[in-house]
Amino acid sequence: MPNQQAESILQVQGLKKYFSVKGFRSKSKNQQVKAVDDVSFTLYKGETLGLVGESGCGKSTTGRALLRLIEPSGGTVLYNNEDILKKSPREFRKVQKDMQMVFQDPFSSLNPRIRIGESIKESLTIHSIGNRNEREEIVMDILGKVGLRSDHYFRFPHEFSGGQRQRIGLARALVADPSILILDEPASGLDVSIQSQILNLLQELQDDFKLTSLFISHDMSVVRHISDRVGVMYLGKLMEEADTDTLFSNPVHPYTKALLSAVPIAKVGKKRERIVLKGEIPSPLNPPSGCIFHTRCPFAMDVCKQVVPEKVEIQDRHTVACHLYS
Amino acid sequence: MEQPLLEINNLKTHFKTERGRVTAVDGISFSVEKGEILGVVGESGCGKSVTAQSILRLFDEKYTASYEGEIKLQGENLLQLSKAEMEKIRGNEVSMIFQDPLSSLNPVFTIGYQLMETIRIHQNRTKKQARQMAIDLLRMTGIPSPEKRVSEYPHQLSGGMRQRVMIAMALACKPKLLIADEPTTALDVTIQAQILDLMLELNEELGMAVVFITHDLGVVAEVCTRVVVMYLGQVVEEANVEELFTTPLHPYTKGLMKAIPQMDGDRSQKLNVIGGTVPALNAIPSGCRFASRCEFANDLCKEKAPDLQVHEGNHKVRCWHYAEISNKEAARHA
Amino acid sequence: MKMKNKFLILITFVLLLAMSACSKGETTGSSTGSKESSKGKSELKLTLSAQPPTLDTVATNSVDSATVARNVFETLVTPNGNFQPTPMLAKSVDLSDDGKTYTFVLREGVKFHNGKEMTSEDVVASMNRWKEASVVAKDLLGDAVFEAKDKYTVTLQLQQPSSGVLNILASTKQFPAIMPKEIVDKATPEGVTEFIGTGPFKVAEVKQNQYIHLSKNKDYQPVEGKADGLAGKREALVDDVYFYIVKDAATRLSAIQTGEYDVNTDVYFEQYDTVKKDKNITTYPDQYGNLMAVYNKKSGLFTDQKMRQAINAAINTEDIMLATFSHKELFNLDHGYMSKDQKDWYTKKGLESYNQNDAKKAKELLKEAGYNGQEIKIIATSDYSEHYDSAVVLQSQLSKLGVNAKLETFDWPTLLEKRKDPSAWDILVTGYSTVTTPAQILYLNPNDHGWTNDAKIADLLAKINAAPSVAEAQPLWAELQEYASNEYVPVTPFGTYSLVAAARSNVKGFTIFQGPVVWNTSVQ
Amino acid sequence: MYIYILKRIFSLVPVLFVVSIVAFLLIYLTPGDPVSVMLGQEATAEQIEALREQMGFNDPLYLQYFHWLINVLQGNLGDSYFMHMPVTTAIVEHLGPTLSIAVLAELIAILIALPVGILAAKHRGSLMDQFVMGFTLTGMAIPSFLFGLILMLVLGVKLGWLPVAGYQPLSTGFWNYLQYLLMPGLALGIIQSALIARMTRSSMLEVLNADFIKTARSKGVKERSIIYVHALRNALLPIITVVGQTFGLLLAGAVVIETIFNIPGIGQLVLNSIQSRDYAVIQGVILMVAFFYVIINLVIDLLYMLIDPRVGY
Amino acid sequence: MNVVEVNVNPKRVKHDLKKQERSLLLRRFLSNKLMVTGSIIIVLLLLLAILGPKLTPFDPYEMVVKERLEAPSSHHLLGTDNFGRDLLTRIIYGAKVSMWVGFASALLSSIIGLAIGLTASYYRYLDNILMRICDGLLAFPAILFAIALMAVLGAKTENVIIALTIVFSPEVARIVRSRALVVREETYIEAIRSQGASAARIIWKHIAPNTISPLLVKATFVFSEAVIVEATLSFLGAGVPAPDPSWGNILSDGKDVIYTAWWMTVFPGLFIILSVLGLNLLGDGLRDLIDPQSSTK
Repeated sequence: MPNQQAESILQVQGLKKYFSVKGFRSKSKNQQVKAVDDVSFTLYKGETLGLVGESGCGKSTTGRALLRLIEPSGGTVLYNNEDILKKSPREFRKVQKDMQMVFQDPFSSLNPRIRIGESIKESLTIHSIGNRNEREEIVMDILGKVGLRSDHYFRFPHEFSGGQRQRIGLARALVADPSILILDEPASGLDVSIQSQILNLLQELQDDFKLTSLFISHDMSVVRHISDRVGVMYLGKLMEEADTDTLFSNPVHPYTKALLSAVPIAKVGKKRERIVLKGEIPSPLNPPSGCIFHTRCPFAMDVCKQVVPEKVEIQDRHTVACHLYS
Repeated sequence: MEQPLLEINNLKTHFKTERGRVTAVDGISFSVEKGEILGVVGESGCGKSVTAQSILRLFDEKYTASYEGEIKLQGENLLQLSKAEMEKIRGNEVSMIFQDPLSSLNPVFTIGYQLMETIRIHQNRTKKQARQMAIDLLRMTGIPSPEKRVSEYPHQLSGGMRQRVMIAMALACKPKLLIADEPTTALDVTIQAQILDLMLELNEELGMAVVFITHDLGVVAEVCTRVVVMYLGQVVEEANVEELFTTPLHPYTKGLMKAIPQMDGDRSQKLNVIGGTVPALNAIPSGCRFASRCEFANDLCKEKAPDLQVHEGNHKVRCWHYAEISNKEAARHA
Repeated sequence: MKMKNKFLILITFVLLLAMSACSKGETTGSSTGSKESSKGKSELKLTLSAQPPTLDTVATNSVDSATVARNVFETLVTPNGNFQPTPMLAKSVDLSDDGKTYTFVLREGVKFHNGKEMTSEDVVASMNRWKEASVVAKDLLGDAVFEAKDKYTVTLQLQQPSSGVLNILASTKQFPAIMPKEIVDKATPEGVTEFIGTGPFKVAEVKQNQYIHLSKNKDYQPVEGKADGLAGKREALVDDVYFYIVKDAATRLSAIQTGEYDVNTDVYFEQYDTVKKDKNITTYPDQYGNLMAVYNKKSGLFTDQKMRQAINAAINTEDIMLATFSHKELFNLDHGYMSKDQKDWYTKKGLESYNQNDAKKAKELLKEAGYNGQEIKIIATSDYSEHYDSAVVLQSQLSKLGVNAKLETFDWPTLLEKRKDPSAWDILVTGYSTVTTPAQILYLNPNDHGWTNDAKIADLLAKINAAPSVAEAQPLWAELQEYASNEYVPVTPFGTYSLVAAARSNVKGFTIFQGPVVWNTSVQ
Repeated sequence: MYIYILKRIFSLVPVLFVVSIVAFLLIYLTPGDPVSVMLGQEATAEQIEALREQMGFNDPLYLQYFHWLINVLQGNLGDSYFMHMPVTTAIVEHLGPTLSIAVLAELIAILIALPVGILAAKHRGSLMDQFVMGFTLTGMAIPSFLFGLILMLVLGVKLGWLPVAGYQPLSTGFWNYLQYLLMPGLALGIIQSALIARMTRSSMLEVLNADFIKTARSKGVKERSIIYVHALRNALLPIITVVGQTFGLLLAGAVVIETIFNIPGIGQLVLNSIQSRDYAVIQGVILMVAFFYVIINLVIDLLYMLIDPRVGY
Repeated sequence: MNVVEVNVNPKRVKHDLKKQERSLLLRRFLSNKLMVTGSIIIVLLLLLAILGPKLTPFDPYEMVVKERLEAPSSHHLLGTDNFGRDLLTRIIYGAKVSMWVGFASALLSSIIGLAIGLTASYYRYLDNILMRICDGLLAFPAILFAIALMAVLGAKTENVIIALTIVFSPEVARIVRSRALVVREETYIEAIRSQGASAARIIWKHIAPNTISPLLVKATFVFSEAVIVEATLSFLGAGVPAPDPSWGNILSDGKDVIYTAWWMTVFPGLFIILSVLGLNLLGDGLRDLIDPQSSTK
């Protein structure tokens, strides 16, 4: 766990991604989906920040926007004190070497027609690391580090199982020796026994490579296991952010509370008090006014319907956006 | 003892594939009592879904699948029924819900139509009556303004709503047994919680038995009374839920439980890893099916397949030396 | 939701209805013609192989047009069986002693289909339009003028005497049809829009690409005399005549075999045997025209007379004709530039150069001409099977001779364009229908069709045209043909051929002369 | 949804624009002109040039196109030089036979293809299925003109069951009308049925594998209604697409079939007008056929919306 | 993870693997009965087209007019045509022409279609223009369009290829585009984009190879369709011009003598059916081979 004085490596301020939707039925011409709405957080060197939320909460979009896979609509992302969102594509390429991503679906994140060694090597080619022979060696080396054999180099993705493919995905992300890793649900879709392999490997590699990670997941227990700090997202907004142990032992936002209580626990005898939220997640096309959560919040007050709650630091390194605490 | 509601004896389901015959479910036996919720848990490819669908004989018996063994519903062997008789059972005595509620609902018919269809197949109702019943069912499963919803199409509903519709449809004829095949896997946690609550509620209210198929041990712990653990087409362990979670016996069950990240307690500990991968169905090892991944396996395991043996009461396990393993572990902890 | 469905169904139906409405409108529109046809037996159905571009025969050279139009329009004089001009709408024709003035006395009481009586002003208007439109007429008649002397007398005043005047007036294609003056006056370059003539049939309906329906002209006044060629008494024996446009030869054949149609005016040569064998069908071969290779004498290799002679010596016309027409009865190898049936003109002079099939001589001539493998481009149209087939055989024969011959085929309009371009071809394989005077022979015309450019030929032609009578012109023609065949070689004729019409045996009185003759024909 | 339909209709405009430009260019680039055809086989060069000038064919291309476009926008496709009638009239006159054949062929095709395709899907892998697949493969391999010739030879000439050629409008009596259409209809329809049957089979197979079929089965729905109610309606979308496409193909196939069976339809009209370089007609017909094609696509889209409530959102 | 570090010679492994992959592909190919049948038919036809001319004693252009329209006999195995040329020889040379026309137009339209499809899929601003043009061209019925094009270009074998290429390219372009649009959305494209790959690299190294499978399948069907359209064009007199033989123009000549010389219709007809059948089988098989999900058995 990083100490308190850890230096920040990536500062995200007011990140926004609005998609315009041309609906046939909508009255206004261009409706906007606020997939990510004013999200700010900081990544400290060496830590793993977990980003959790249910589907459609904008956590994946956030990850992609940082790498400009989706061009953000607003905000700043400071890396080495430079706003990487303002860089030209050519300049941004250098940043891309340092920030790598691991994708959720190990089946579709590898080009089926390219031998996996070549897939991994491509990153080196793009960033002109090493010469021909060196590159091959680097790749063989990294294959070993993620627990694959060097003769796997010449095989095609379809010859691998899901777990192995996720190892390949990790190898590809790590081969260019990045400093930041963005992991988008890297262990979802895998069976429990495989998932544990990947999570363990991930932890090992983070130490080996001295990585800073943003770990995006919908699985609370996985996030708890792997992250140092956790941010909870709901409908494009960051609701609560705290150190992992704080958040899981003492959640303050009603949504976080509900989310945590909804996770089924593989233990018996301890019947917990469950907060079952009423209703569904509102459509992001037509988000509620005020606090975005008020439609489902068991503690909703009048003010929640009108005023968007500010982010408040209720405790050291524990922030929450809720009227109950402001 | 009272006759169980459903009794499966040595069920085998074979499939014809391009690479020859494959036995996806190989000698499964378990029973379901009235009103209980039986969990069937296992990782992908373990045959849990095949088992579920075999109970209703949903596979095409003419060209692809064949069954062996017995599936007794209240003493009547379903595998010996004619097509027409089977159709009377389905949706009426035994009904089913599936993992993906979107693809499981016919996209081109209204929800009302699909509900009324079930009702009118099995019950002699007029259209009007059936429609009213459909609305009542939707209300029962907690769908707001059901009068409006009956004339909507599946794609107009959210995932959670769709699963409620599926449940309403499955419950239309007040079946004695509901088979739920991963009913919450595709849903978000908060929605999953709603659906699980609903199922528990309905189980209590209507008293039907449920076979709950899932890969999520957490869900099992929350809703089931008894659990069957499957691995590669076989039952490896069966127990009451408390017993399974407190004293799991099979190395696989144990490994699985320790592989899950926990929601409380120490998180600095490494997760347990079950090495290797599940063998393919057409390359099943001759001995114990788990042997290749089991850290305790010895030559016996590799040569001879163990039977499902009774540990005590209704706790059964398929392992040659589960007792030794438990002792060893106990010793290690001590 | 309900609302949405209803709306959709509505839209879909509206669209479908709109689509079917088109077809409905069409079917009712076309019903008028066919209702009459189902009335009785008194109809004759013929097939035509192509849609005539117009029924105004003055505006086109098309044979198909003439085939239909001759039933509707009549001329002052018309050819008899020996191609000799015979009065038709004229009661009599007189030539002045100086050979410069023709006087036509019209028959009285001849009525147009619109009920109007034909008078000299109609004749003069018609004849003048024709004179401008027809190339041959223009060439031959030049500044001559038609004048109305009185209501029933028309004169033609020539600048100098000419032998072929009456022959041209009795042309079978682009013939000088007599129409009412007011219709002539309204004519555009594309032709007249109303088809009003004096013939035994009138135009009832023209259904493009489908049929042309003629109906009996009840007020028709025939000339006296035995029917012969196109001359003599004409009588409409059926109420309705349909010319169905059937482009496909196989279809035409099966259609007549099954009795779908009564007459097939264009039996494909290859089918001649089949038709002949059919007991229910009678065949009518009709001397039609000749087929030849026209040399490009304006540019390229064939500006050299030796080259022309060489190719001419090499050609085996018998093979060409047999391969093209399949049956010996359908072609004639005894070939002059004018047809054998044209008793006034036909001559055997120069025929020794025809059908030589002498490879040795050809090779020598080629050597003399200095030919060493340059490409020779043969062009032909693929739209007419006889042109196409004979060109294929010609190419094969030349290849065998060692000549680097390439065949290019085009559809008819493209060929017409290519033909005009002297740099586009060396040999043009084409056919010409029978003409009535040497003046009408196009390949002797210096402006087109191979650009014949020879002083002697031009001189002889002028003399022939200027000769006061055919008898005096004939020796000149023989001289021309001899010279052209043996020396100049503007073309190599392959042979003359017949088109075959076939009629079902219950068609009585049917004859054929440069096309089917429909009057005096009945169906039993 | 109204906007959706409007949008679909509006999207036809650029397509038709492209079509008209291409058609115009094609015509411009084609050697030969109507004048030489009009004047007949033995006309001279001067005659032709004179008439060309008179008819305005020597105007620059863009000017000709512009004039034409202005007219078309006013609903006037121009006049045929040869037929001396408005192109619209000519098209309408020739549309009936072609549409009749196309509709009949489509009916025949569907009547054969649907049951056969469904049966094959239902009994996949069986002898019946293999037979159907064999039939469809062969069907797709036979060019329509060849099949037309064979039919003509057998049904018309040898057996004499049907008239070999020609066309009689509906007003001459239904049977009369039908018997002339039957052979061309069969020639096109049977070949099209091969395509549709294949699509029906594969589409049905796909749908039969869908989850909701399992749901229906688990509800106790009878096998018959699973196939004819649950599966068929879902399988219909790709089938309708193919039917629409084949309808487009039928219009093209009609060119050949109309030649063989001598049916005065659009195909004949187009061939004749190409042969005679009747520019206005070629242009008009091409535009019309393309328009028809896009309209069919539109109708298919609307049918989609009728069948599948998801479309249009 | 306990990883056994095997000492491997990469070159060897690569070689072995390639061998393995080849034999696997061969096995999959052999287990695909349709495809094997189709391939055999096509290979036989190709052999006929290539070797046939050397085996036949006749010249395809040599006319023996006196022997015209002879029925099949031991001298002329398939009879003679209306110019007295040996029909079998004509059909063999016709195979050469027909197969060449089909192959060349399939190849050309694949190349052009690929270029258009990829461009349209990647550069969205071009997409609208290119696809509207394709839509426009597709709105022409294929045969009519081909006839019109032949009228423009003139009757020549090469022009048939050009015309067919123009007719079929838009179809290919649409297939490539729709496939490319799917591929574009694949995570591996996002992954390579996240590495900072250039547009050219993404298009040519990642998108293009993944459109090859459907392209190959489509190309086979274009091939077979081209054979039919060529035959139809030649049948209508707008295709391969005389004296060159193609199945279509032999049939066209044969149609007129269908009553007296059935062999001129039947034999070239059979060859057309056979070749198209073979190609369709091949295409179906390829599709199954490439995309096992579409396999319907």
